[in-house]
Amino acid sequence: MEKITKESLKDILGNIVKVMEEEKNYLIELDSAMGDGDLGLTMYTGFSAVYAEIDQLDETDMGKLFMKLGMKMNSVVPSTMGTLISTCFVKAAPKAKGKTELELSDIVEMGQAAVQGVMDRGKSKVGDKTMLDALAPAVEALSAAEKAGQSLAEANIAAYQATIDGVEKTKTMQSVHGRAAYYNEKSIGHPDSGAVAVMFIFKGIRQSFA
Amino acid sequence: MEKITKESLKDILGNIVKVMEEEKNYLIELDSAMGDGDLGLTMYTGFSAVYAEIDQLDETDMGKLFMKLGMKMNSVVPSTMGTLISTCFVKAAPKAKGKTELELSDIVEMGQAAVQGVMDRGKSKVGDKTMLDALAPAVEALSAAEKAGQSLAEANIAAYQATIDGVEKTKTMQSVHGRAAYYNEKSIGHPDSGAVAVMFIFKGIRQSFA
Amino acid sequence: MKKLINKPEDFARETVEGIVLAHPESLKMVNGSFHCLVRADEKKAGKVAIATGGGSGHLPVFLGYVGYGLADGVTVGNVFASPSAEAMHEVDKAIHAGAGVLHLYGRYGGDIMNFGMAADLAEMEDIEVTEVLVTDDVASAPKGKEDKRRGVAGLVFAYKVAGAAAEKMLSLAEVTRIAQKTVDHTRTMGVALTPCIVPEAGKATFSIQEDEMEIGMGIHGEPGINRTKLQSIDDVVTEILNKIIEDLPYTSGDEVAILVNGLGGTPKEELYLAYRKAQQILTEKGIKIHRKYIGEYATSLEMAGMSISLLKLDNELKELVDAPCYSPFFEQTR
Amino acid sequence: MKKLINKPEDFARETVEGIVLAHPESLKMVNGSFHCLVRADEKKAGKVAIATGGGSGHLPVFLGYVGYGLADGVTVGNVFASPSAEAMHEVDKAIHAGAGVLHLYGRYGGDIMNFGMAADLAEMEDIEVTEVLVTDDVASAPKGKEDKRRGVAGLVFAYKVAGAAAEKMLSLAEVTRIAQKTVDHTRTMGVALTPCIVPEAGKATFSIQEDEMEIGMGIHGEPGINRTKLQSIDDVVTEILNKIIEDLPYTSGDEVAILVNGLGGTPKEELYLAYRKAQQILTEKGIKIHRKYIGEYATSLEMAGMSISLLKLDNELKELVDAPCYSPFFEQTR
Ligand SMILES: Nc1ncnc2c1ncn2[C@@H]1O[C@H](COP(=O)(O)OP(=O)(O)O)[C@@H](O)[C@H]1O
Ligand SMILES: Nc1ncnc2c1ncn2[C@@H]1O[C@H](COP(=O)(O)OP(=O)(O)O)[C@@H](O)[C@H]1O
Ligand SMILES: [Mg+2]
Ligand SMILES: [Mg+2]
Ligand SMILES: [Mg+2]
Ligand SMILES: [Mg+2]
Repeated sequence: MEKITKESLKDILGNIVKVMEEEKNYLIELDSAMGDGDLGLTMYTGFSAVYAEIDQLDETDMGKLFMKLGMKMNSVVPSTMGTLISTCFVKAAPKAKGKTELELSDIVEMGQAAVQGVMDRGKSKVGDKTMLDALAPAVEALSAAEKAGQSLAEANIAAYQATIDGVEKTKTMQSVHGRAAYYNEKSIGHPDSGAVAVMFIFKGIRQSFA
Repeated sequence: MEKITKESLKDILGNIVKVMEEEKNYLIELDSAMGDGDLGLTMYTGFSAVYAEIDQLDETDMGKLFMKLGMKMNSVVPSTMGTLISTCFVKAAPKAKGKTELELSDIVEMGQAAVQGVMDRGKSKVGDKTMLDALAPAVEALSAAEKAGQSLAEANIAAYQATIDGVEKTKTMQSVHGRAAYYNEKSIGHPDSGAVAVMFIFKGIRQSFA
Repeated sequence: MKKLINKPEDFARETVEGIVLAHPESLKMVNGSFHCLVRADEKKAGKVAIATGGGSGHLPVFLGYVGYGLADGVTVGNVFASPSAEAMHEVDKAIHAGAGVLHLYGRYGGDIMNFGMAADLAEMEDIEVTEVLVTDDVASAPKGKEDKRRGVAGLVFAYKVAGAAAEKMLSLAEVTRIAQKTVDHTRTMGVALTPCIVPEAGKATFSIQEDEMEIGMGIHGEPGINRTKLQSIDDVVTEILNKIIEDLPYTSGDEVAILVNGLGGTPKEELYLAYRKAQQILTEKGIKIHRKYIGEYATSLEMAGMSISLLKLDNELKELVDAPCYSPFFEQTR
Repeated sequence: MKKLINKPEDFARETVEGIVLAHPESLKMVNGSFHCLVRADEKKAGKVAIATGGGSGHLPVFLGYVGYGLADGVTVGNVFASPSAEAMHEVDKAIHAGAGVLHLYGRYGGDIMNFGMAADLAEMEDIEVTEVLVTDDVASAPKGKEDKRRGVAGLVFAYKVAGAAAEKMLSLAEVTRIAQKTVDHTRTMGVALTPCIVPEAGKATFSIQEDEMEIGMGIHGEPGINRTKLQSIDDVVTEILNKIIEDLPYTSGDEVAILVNGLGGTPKEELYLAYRKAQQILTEKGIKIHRKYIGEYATSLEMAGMSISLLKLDNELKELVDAPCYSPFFEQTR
């Protein structure tokens, strides 16, 4: 697949749901150490709802679709990560407006808008030990792949790898946002659970291209 | 001693305090089974206060003395038993009014007034499994001893024995007053803790005549 | 014993000290004794005075119901222990305004003895005293023996109604009649999930398993009528409310005041879950809720659990229950 | 998990249902959603609307502060979880009376994200929105990083003051300025003795030994600044009050409102022990208590513990804090 349609978006969301189901307990455990432990549930519930929602929507305009799916995600799981993922959908949406198929170049633009959206919403930046530390490198990898003329599949493999590396880096960082920030230095050593969740999202995406 | 003076009253109270000190934990245990467990403390504290108070009072009129000691008891330990013992003092007081020494005949009258006082105050009667089941037989024993022309010492030995028998009988009874009444049939088998406390009072009195 | 206190033996006194420091415009001590508290405002000549009292550990009961349209004085004992007759007598003398004193309190052994003795003392001083014992706890004695029941959260209705009657300058006989009628129309039943710890005792008032609850447990840990596995709040409310309704009985067409009372350790959220179910049941039975109280009105320190009380209203009681009242712990303005 | 509830997943919804059933004259849902509650009375055209919100489990926070002289609408999340931006937006639309909306809430990650998104949504509908985050918890970030602190019981002061300002028909800019000033003048610190259990999680939010307490513990169990052996209430109050006083600082000659707040499981008696010591300390330091609140104003389900908050008053704040207000959970008449 070289373009993402509503159909393939559904397939991707289905794969993300599967990964989240598998990794639910691991995410709960991670988030329990430095947070409230809801992350496994919110990611699984949120993506399941979005996956179910896509069938309910007649919409074929990918922009409007992304907007609606984002609002759905937020209304179902209004936790920090739920809202940030929702923000990614909502902020990416305008870049997809008027299109029924998305190419890698669209996706890069959408990703960049999402990163900017998260930075604005969270008043955070790369290096703060958040989901951004997985998301931003993933979007950069997509962009690099596009520039290198790679396929969507190759781009997503690179993006997933970038999230793995990003998660690894978060272990050396100290949390400054969210509940984990209450732990100060004690947060060093643990990966950021939001970053791990982003890694699982890209794992799901990647599986659609396998 | 054939008459009770302020001096000998003090001696008697001192002996009661001693017995209560020895039996404190036993009374607590008894009262804990069917009540709130305060009885050991209230009896020890109450009699200690009365014992300390008697030295503070210039009063030599035994009636006024009893009245004041009774009010002291109540103000220090206003629990059920504290108040009933206080009632005994207060109701016995008029029979001792104007006297500086008490004979066995005075004591019988005082005891009878005390029994009546408890019955009125507690709306209770012999057989209800209360302290009355020790107090009433003790007063009867005093009265019988008086009629038989016995000494104060002999009378108090008989009274103490009557409380022992009275306590024994309470084991077969069912509580109808106070916290123990909440236990209904379950109260059968246990002695009434108020009756036991009365027995210890007469044990203390008896020791003053040994 | 996990408590934020100083020395256990100072608990009752220091609590009252804190209250009087916080609310000097409402409450004052008599002769500097923490056992004796009365309204801080001027007493109204010719008004019937209402005295109450009992052990500490039940806030807002008892002292929280001293105020305008409520009681006039209170005698405060140590935790779960009656205050003395002498202290009660001091309160009676302080609040007496020439129209007599109503002793209004919950039916517990030590309190009965002491209020009885206090009544004797009052008689010697020519203060007319009447007595109404609150006996609303359905679980504490069977039907037919209503007068042997304990007083629990229903106290609040008795204070509210009798206090309003006294504020209307009714006679002692009238205030007494109305207080007794309120008691006669009130039924309560509760459930306990955890015990509490009396500071001086330092140990739990009773023991109960992590998955158990006890229906009808008394507020000092007196045995209830049924210890079972923890049930859902809907089931608990159904059980206790039906017991209450059958006991009086309350019937279709009745108007009631309802009190959903937390025992201390139970979150307000759970009280509203209870109210939700109670309202459903009452509505089904055609019993109309005229007024509701939901919160902590009569507690047992940190005990977890709750109780439901109903007061059946007629026109006389309705007017009195609706009257305004004010204390630092209980205000009704609408 | 010893709770009087039905299904854990229904807890938040059923609680709100009970509240709306009990207080229909005060609170109503928007579009039948339990997540969205607004004042039941007519809205006043041209009055600034105040919206708040956050997770369930903190009653009376948040919905208990919707009423006359307080907030106008609230968005209710699941236990300890932010409600959605969409629900917030529904509330904003329902309460907007032409003069803009102030988002007034405690600084927690999820809530910030969602109120931020709701503000974006409001902008699209030309509803002017401002935001004030309550950041009173001294224990949650050091001095110099006040804006990184969590919001706890100090919320109550913010609602009280901003609500009174809005009721005076001040402009959005003015109400916002006053709300921010209230936050800037408020400091809180608490102590936790026991955790609570989120119904859906079914286990304690943190673990703590039977003889330990934690100073500065957050209301969701966020780590505090000092875990120690259980201390006397006098020592606890001395420690936390001094930390509060030094932080602003409050100094001799200041007038303050004080809030002694129970976290849910702590008996009122202990709150008055705390007030007793707090008043002693403030008096010694020449800080005058202008108004006091003692009770459960912001809780964490059944958590045992308490917090103390101070609000430094100037003439403007004094008038607003003294203004009357009414909600089913918080009434001030004098
Ligand atoms: N300000 C922020 N900006 C970006 N990401 C954030 C921010 N705050 C928290 N996060 C991310 O959110 C994750 C926690 O999400 P979640 O468990 O939903 O939070 P909560 O349960 O506290 O609402 C963190 O691991 C981090 O990656
Ligand atoms: N109505 C009554 N009449 C006589 N004695 C009573 C009555 N009620 C209780 N008692 C006596 O009081 C005893 C309990 O005393 P105490 O422990 O002081 O009670 P409490 O702690 O409940 O106030 C009982 O064992 C019984 O002997
Ligand atoms: Mg989380
Ligand atoms: Mg969360
Ligand atoms: Mg006892
Ligand atoms: Mg006792």
